[in-house]
Amino acid sequence: MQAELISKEGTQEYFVNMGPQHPSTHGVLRLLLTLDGEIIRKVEPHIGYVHRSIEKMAEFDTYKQIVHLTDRLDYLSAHMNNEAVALLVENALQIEVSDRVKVIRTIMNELTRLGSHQLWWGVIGMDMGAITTFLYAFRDRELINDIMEETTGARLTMNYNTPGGLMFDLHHNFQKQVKDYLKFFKTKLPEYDQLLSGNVIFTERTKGVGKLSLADAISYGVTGPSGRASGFSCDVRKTQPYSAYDRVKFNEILMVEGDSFARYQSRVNEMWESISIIEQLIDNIPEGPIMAPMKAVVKLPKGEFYQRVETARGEFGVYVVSDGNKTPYRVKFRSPGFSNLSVLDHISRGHKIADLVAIMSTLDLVIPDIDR
Amino acid sequence: MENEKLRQLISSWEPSVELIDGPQYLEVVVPSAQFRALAEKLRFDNQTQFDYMFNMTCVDWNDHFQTIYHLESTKLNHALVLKAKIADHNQPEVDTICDIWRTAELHEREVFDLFGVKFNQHPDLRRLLLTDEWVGHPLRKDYVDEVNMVLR
Amino acid sequence: MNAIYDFSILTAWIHQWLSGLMEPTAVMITEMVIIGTILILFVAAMGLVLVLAERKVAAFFQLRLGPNRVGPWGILQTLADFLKLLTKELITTKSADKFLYNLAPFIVMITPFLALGVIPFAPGLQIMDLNIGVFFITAVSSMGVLGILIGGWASNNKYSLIGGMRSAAMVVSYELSVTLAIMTMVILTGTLSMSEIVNSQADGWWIIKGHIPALIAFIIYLIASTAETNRGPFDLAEAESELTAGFHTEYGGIKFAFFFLSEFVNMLIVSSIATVIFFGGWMPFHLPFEWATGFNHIMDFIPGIVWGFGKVTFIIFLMMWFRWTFPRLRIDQILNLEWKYLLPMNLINFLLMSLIALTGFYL
Amino acid sequence: MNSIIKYLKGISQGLNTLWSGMKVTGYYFFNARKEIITVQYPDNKDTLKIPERFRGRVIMVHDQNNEHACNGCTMCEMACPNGSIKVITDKVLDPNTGKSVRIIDQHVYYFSMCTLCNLCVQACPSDALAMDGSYENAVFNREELTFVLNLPGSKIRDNVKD
Repeated sequence: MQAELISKEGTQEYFVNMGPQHPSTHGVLRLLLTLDGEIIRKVEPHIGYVHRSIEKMAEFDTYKQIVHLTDRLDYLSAHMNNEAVALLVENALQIEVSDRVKVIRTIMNELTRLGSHQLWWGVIGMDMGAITTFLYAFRDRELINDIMEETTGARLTMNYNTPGGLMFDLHHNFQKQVKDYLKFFKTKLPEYDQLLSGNVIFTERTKGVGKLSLADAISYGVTGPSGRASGFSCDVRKTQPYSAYDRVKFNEILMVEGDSFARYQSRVNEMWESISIIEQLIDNIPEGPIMAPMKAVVKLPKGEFYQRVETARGEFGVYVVSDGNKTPYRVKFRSPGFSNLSVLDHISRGHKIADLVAIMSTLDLVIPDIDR
Repeated sequence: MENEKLRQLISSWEPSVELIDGPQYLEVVVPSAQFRALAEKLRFDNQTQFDYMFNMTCVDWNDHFQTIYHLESTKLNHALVLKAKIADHNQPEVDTICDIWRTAELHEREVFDLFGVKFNQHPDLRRLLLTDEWVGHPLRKDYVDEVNMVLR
Repeated sequence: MNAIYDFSILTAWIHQWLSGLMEPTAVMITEMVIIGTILILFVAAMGLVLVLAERKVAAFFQLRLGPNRVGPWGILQTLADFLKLLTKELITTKSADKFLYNLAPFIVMITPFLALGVIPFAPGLQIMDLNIGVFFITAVSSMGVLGILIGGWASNNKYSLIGGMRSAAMVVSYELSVTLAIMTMVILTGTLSMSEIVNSQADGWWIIKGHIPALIAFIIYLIASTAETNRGPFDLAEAESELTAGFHTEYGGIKFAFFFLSEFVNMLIVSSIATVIFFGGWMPFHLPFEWATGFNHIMDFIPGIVWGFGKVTFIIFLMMWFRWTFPRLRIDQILNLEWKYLLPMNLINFLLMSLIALTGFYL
Repeated sequence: MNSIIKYLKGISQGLNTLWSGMKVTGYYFFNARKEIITVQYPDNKDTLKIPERFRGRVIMVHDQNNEHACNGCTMCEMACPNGSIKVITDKVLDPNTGKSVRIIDQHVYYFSMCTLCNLCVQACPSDALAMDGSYENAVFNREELTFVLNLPGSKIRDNVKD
């Protein structure tokens, strides 16, 4: 064992346990690092510390009940996860929801995405040592949470979507508040650039770090902003538009560099796109029922269904095998974080410990999403 | 490529497959023995080029297992569901594909952990989510845990 | 000038009073004890004040209120924290090198005491006016890293070890820049004595009358000394997001407090050195022009101790501003910054300054 | 020479980006008085505004006569994903009609298992349940999280249909 660890240069490799409790793993992720000095030779993720067997639990729940479990996967994209289940049931039963529902869902999605990216921005700053960004990001995100709270009744685990429509109608303040918020946030977003994107220390630390090629991104299934930073056109909103994404104009942010800075930049640019999507929709929310007529007990036809949506971290998929009962036979949640984590070892080899923190931050891992 | 063409192509490659038109995707069920060869063809053949595996899981059908692979081609924009039918319910085994689609490495470990399906030639087949000393495979239909599971 | 605020009158009076009471040897011992007590109290008080200041400043940068529960505006917060740390159990980890593990905090703490000895804060407020004060300070201040290295190694923790090694690599490089930046100014002043450097700035601070090289030297000194005190953006040795707490991961209670306090006292020391060398110590702000005599006279009425500590506060604030704005650098980038940017610039600057000093071309 | 210019340019650009970051934090520092966003929680309780839809805890709505609208149909119990609702019903004879009717004895709510998903409130046909805006729900003992939602002595309102 000892002999194996001694490398060609005569240095001895050693192990460091990063996590399960570590400031930069953002949750209970444990990385077993094999280090040569400060250089990373191997990263081995050990996960499952917050495994709650959500897939098994879903096998005993009705389709309406499954929705609230998805809140607890990627809690920062709770709304989008909810929508995946709702869309799956609607598509399987061929229920057409009203335009109002579609538009509201889209606006909510983008607000959630904004909030998620803001949190990520604060956290990446903190991981890099600029703790102040964390507080600035929370200032902005808190206001989104307030808007959410007023309409959905919860700040994080919203459970606002339900198969066939929405839980509540919009709060009467919603439109005004969102517009006020966008006006406010547009003045704050350039500060993000001044504090981090333009900062020479930050760019030095992220450029060229953790390069992920396009072929590897596809092979590892790295989706979301992380995948698009490598040029992988994987935005489900574009490739398979759902809800109201087919009626808004927005750009899919694609980069070619594939390094940590590209991943950073793609998220910051995505915030601008989210703002633009909300602005296009907020003034013309059509009237209509918020709930399509549904049977009290939802039973999916026999067969299997797959629904993909674009969450803040990438492609979230729900795979349901139905045997015709009111509970599914098998549910699988394809979580974006799980695939994104699998690439960590590949792209962080040969870098330093500090780079691993940057790579992990730009991959934007949410541990409950990985562990399910 | 159209589903119809895919059907013809795949059945010409591997006559033993069972082709089902699912509600969304074409479903290709192949016996576990022929699975690895077909997967390689689907990935590397110029007509199919399924380079993106966006989901992988497994289903316990009480008498047999099916490992399920959702495949998509980012170049040719077609998708299908590949299923390997593992007839042996007691000692399920199937060839690994984690060298073809790298994302499968963790996914296969997860399936091994939760279903007990053994993936031959997998480089590092260990439990992923559960502790190493866990007994049983929770997502199997015959799994019982009287402490943590309350059946309704 | 400024004689009304001269502390040497006070000290001379105390000395006389003691001499009347006892023998010269006893006087010396008594004075040493008094000075030692004052020094300990001063360091403890400064530590508490600076920790509170850091927390308040950080809070305002981060749109927070900061500590505000213990005492008015939270001014007793750090005292409460200090008492908490005092009452904590002292734990030595099982596999640690016990002797070195317990020694490290003291080494870290002794260094600032030694360095404080030669710094003049106000006229006469200097423990010992060494004629090689600058040399003494540069020699002593590089000893602190020994404590960090020993602590990192003796903890028998890989995170601590990495932190300690990083710190050693950093100090070895940045000590060079600090010393060279100081040397640049020493060439200009022609003396190594701290009080004489201060006195040479009676008609204007070096940062103003020393031309651009002095400014460059100051900037280099500021960057390098921030690195030497292990503060952000150079806080690699503790690098909270990478190494959890770096070299003091395994320390707790009062031993941790020593490490923590020494960071702040070190900050005070490097700011004081910068004040003495670049900003004229306790010297009031003077404009080196004929027409400004009235203005200069008004400035004289502000006590030297206010000037001294005012300037120190300003530099400390600058260092806090850096810390709460910038991301942390990576170890190789830190070394790059030193060897590729600071050192060449420093050498050129040194050359320029020598030329200036040779020609006597300064105000 | 070119490389020297590039070297110096790099330094000045780097310092410039650092300065632009310092401007942002500096602005907030010197305007801290009006920009501070944190609130001092237990002190601001009186002014704290809880949105009316906030989901803090399930309650049963009682009117001023201590009457509720729950007829014990157990729809909420079936809708609950976590089994946090248990409705214990009873049969009594209606003195007016002489028929036996179902009333609730105890509507037990295990708050420790509740995920506040709002499905029970939605499922209730007679709007007997609601979410209230309580937010200080932490207790020291798990048993304290079990509530009986119908108040003691309460009875069903007259006009609630079955």
